[in-house]
Amino acid sequence: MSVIIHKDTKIIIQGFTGKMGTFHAEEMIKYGSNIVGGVTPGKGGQKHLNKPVFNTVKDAVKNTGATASILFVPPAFAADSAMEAADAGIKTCVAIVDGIPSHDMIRIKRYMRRYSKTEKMTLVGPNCAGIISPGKSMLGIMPGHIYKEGRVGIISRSGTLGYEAAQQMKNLDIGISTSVGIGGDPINGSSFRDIIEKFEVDDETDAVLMIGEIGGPQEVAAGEFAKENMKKPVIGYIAGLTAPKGRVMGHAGAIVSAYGESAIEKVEILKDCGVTISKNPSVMGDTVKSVLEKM
Amino acid sequence: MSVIIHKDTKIIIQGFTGKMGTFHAEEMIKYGSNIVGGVTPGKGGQKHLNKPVFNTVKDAVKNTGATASILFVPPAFAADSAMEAADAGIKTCVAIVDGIPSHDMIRIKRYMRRYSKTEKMTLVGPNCAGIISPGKSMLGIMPGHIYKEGRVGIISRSGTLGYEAAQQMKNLDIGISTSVGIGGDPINGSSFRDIIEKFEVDDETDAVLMIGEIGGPQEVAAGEFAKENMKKPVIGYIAGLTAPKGRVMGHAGAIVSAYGESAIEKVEILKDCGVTISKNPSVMGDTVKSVLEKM
Amino acid sequence: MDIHEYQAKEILSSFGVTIPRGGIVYSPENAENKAREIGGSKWVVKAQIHSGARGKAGGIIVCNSPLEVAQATDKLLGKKLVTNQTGPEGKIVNRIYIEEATDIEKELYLGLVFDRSSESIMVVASTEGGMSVEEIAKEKPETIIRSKIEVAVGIQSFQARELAFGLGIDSDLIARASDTIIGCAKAFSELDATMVEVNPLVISKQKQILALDCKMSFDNNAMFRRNKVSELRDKSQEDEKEVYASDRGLNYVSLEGNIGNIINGAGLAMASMDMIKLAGGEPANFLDVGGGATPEKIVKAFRLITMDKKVKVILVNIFAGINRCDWVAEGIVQALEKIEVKVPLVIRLAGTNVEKGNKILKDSKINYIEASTLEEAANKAVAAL
Amino acid sequence: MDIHEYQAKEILSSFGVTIPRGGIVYSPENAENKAREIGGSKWVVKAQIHSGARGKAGGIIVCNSPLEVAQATDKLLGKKLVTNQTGPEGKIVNRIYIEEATDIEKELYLGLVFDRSSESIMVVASTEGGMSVEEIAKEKPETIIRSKIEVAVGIQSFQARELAFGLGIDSDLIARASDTIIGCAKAFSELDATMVEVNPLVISKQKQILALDCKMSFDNNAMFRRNKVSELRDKSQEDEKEVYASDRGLNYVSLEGNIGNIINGAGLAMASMDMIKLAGGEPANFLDVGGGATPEKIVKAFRLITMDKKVKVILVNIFAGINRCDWVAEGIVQALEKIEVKVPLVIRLAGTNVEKGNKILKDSKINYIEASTLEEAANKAVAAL
Repeated sequence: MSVIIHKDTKIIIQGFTGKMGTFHAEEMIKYGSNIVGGVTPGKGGQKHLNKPVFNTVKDAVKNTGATASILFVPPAFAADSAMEAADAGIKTCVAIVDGIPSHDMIRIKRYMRRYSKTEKMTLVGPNCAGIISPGKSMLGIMPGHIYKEGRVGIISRSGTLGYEAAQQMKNLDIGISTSVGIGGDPINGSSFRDIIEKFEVDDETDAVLMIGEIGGPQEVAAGEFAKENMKKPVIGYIAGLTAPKGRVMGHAGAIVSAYGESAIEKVEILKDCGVTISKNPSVMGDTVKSVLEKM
Repeated sequence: MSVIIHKDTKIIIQGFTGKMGTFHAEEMIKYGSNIVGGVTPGKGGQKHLNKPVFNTVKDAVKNTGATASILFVPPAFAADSAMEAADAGIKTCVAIVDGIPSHDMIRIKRYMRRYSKTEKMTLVGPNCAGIISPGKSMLGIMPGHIYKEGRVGIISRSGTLGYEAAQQMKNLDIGISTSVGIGGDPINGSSFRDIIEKFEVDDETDAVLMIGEIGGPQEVAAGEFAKENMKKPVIGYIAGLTAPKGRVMGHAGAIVSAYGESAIEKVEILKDCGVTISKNPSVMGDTVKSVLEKM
Repeated sequence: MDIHEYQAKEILSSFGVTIPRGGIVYSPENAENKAREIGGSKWVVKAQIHSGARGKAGGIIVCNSPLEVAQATDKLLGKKLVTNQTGPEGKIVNRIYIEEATDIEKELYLGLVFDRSSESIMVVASTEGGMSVEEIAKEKPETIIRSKIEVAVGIQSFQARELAFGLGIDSDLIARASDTIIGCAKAFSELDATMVEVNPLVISKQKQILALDCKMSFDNNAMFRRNKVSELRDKSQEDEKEVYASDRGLNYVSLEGNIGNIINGAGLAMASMDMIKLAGGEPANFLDVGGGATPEKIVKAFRLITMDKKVKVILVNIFAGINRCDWVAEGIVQALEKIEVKVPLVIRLAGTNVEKGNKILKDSKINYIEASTLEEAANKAVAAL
Repeated sequence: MDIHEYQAKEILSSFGVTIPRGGIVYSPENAENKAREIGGSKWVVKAQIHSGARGKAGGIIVCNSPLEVAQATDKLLGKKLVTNQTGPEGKIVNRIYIEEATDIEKELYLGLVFDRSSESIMVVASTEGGMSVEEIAKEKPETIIRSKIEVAVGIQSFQARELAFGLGIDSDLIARASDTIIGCAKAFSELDATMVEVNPLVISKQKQILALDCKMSFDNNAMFRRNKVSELRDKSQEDEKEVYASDRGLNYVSLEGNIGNIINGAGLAMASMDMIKLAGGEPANFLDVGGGATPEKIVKAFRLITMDKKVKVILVNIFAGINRCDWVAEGIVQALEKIEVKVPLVIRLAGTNVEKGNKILKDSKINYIEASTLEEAANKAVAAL
């Protein structure tokens, strides 16, 4: 089975009947994702896109058996929606939304401490493209057709740079087991390390491409994890070589504020951890290819 | 080894130089407890009772290697002191103080969620008499001389009723491995269940006397734990047969507000769990004796 | 600490809960003016006492004119109301709350309490408002819905929404209902409450969501940091002896029997009462003078017990720990020098220096019956009746 | 979002932090009066700009009479101050803060930031106040003490005490120092701050603990719920093009080079800039038009880039996902109908409907250089310089 989501994963849309929720639900349904309904408080009992609408996530889970959800709610309500998903027993929740306050993200993560590790919901995002297991299921907003089915895992903070990698790999006939966008915010639901750990034990994944950027400790934490615990090869690229220190580069999390957070420093540390570095963003596919050929 | 505290357990006093702290520190030292110092913010560097005083618990732990502490601070500062102990790496903290707001107790317990089960400090109390392992160490305010060294564990919400039991047992020549006062507040640092679990695995304890009272779910939870998991016999007494419903009987926690919280109901449930009930408070010692004789 | 309905309403209103228009009055004339000020054509005159079930006891009167409001106020002011919660002595009505009448469409129940099992705050709601929560639990348990507040983050909107939908509230009122629930939860957390009950929470015919009756209780231990709340205390609503006791650091609960108790420690006090009952007697009170039992506390305890005219025997049961029996005995002797005790007195001392303590008592001039065990003490107290 | 020193001080003061007496002025006459109102014999005139290191740049002047205060104000008002944090263009001084001078005994450092590793709020303190935290970390790392705030319960007194003792503060000032630290932490948590820095935090010769200079930054994403804070925004302190961009939902950062970028997605934008650098060029800006890249956004992006006179080539790099390349191409064509672009334009489209998109561009009248890969785009942009 692919990591996190599978062919049969039952998915609900939080913020189902809104413009964004509707649009992306349709795209996901077209891709073949198993969308079983959605939630819009006050519209419970209605049908939307021929799927049932519920007032609460608990109702949706009870009636559909959904285990995954994707949030299309405004930033001000996102923390509440993520906690609602966790409390209702959702196992995987993707928060696409950009602009959740950092204090809210910390609160979500504190809230989730009430659950044991095995019971805890996997929150992916916010400010991310979501998850796709090509040919199986899409729980995100990416263009599904650029992802070829295969055996390389991708983890990316950036959405479009993840697309770029998938496209480069497709052009080289390299397929993807699952691609996870963890998002560009300073505090993510899931870190590189959280996801890379899942890929290590996934029997449909042979290697992992990690697309990082400046700012924060996550790429290094994942590199150290890989060094200590991983048998599968890891390929890495870090965007932002030219980013000046102390400026936010679009992503709230893309800001160099401490040693080890610049692209050059991260590249050096990752090399020391045994990660194969893609020396520029136009050769991510080539670098993956060369690593696969050596296996 | 006796449970929770031992002959060598290094103890510090929080609120060392105050009247209460001084008085009880002297009593504990007389009993033979290994008091290694204390904390009074602003008096760091001084000596008190010939022991060093520190400004913070961290300083005290660093300099003395203390693993246990006992709080003699006013209720308004107790939550802060308990969290300070936990943060400084104290393993056992006894809060004698009566009158900690319930909201503070909840906050302490949420705070302690940051620690894994093995790292988590054992908080005993508040509003309790503390812990004594007769002949070894006293981390509390009880009259040490009424406790005979031996192999029965005691857990009691009430201080004086615990003394009553110890005295009855001494009169019958029955000794005690450790006696733990968990306190009379609605929310305790450690519950009956938390402590009874420790007695079950303690190789110096043969049987456990549990002295409960009206109000709250703790006696029943411990009884159910005993039924499922314990090999050692449990003797129980529940005070408050004559207490009217809805009134607080001295202890903030001694109030019947739901089914299963009255003394009669608790006795019935504990009997079903295999607990031998002491039919009145003057025969707690006799009941323990009869159970020991059957072993 | 309990407060009055109108005080609870004012608090909840400041947390965004809608309440009917109203005001407190202390005289019939006040009341008539207040009714005119509120306006409308129908008012409810509500006796403010620390008890629920006031309606059945005649404490709530619906009026159709300001004159009727004045008359109802006149009738209630100064009266003792006996409800099923006040005990037979009842509670005195010193304040009257005048409120506009509400066109009720639906009555709901909303309550918040500490949940001791999960060590969190629990919200309890039901569609069966107007009944007590005990009655609902007995008669319509299937209507009760619950939600636990995670204290690390406080109540979340989704929880309030789930409760509101769970109560079957119309979609267009969900936001208002959620705000009401969140307001009550915030008041609970921010003011160190131990109980918040809105019963009934009503949906009016005009589609308002209103707190029609409210009760709030607070954690006495937290009043040091809640000056505004602690000012709301109304001692006229509390048992005189209990007020006397709590002002002096004694834990006292007035009961129906005739054996007065002076005991140190709440657990030992409950156990002693249990022994009295087993011996065939009835305790007149619960009284815990504190684990320490200083001589001063013992003097105060004797004063308190002798205030209670139904007491026919006094039982003193002190287990001395760090405080010593000789010290306690001296306290008893001092107390009896100051206070005349006309009923038989049974004294049981135990613990540290018990022999010394008993010797002091014997050598003194006081008239008492000595007991050495808990059982003996109870038996002798009952025998002395 | 950054705010001025005086605004940060007012905020911290409302959280119980002591600040020197002072006031904001907009004219020399104002300043002289303000100095008299403050009283004393020594004042500090401080230029309010969104930058630290103002002292070295001449933005802070100590004065010994109200007249001197007026003169210093006159000198600073309207001036552009260049510090090591403002960039070469500097920042304009529109507001002056007049403050009583403080007799400094000791300067400390106190800062609060998010710690991304532990996902909590970190308090950082040092005995070496007056230096930047980077300098302290480099030169006196052993003086830095840290404490993590557990968000579930907020900062605790013991943490503040530990920090205060760790800073070697005298016993009799520990309580005040703790209150200061707790005040800063509460301001951080309750106002959605991302940074609070008091540097220096001083102990005066009169044994007061005072916040002498303060900086606060706030989470832009949370300003929807912080009306009072968001009103403190001073656009005159921000880069004109960055203000234009952020008001239009574009993520723009002005840089030193001459190749203008229009890209969708922050990661792809950084990657494109990296490719330009590798190809031997220098980016004039970072510009992320958003993952979606609607035609409207592209029009706005062209307007923005053409405002920047140093741009000699424009590189458009769009990876179309759900939005399609044909749609993006139409947006580009529309933009170029409205906006005159006088420099070479390199366009790379990729993703959904790339062929259709490229055909639209070719069939249009626009003059551009086509590229198909990231590398080709960068190389062609540099070649077109």
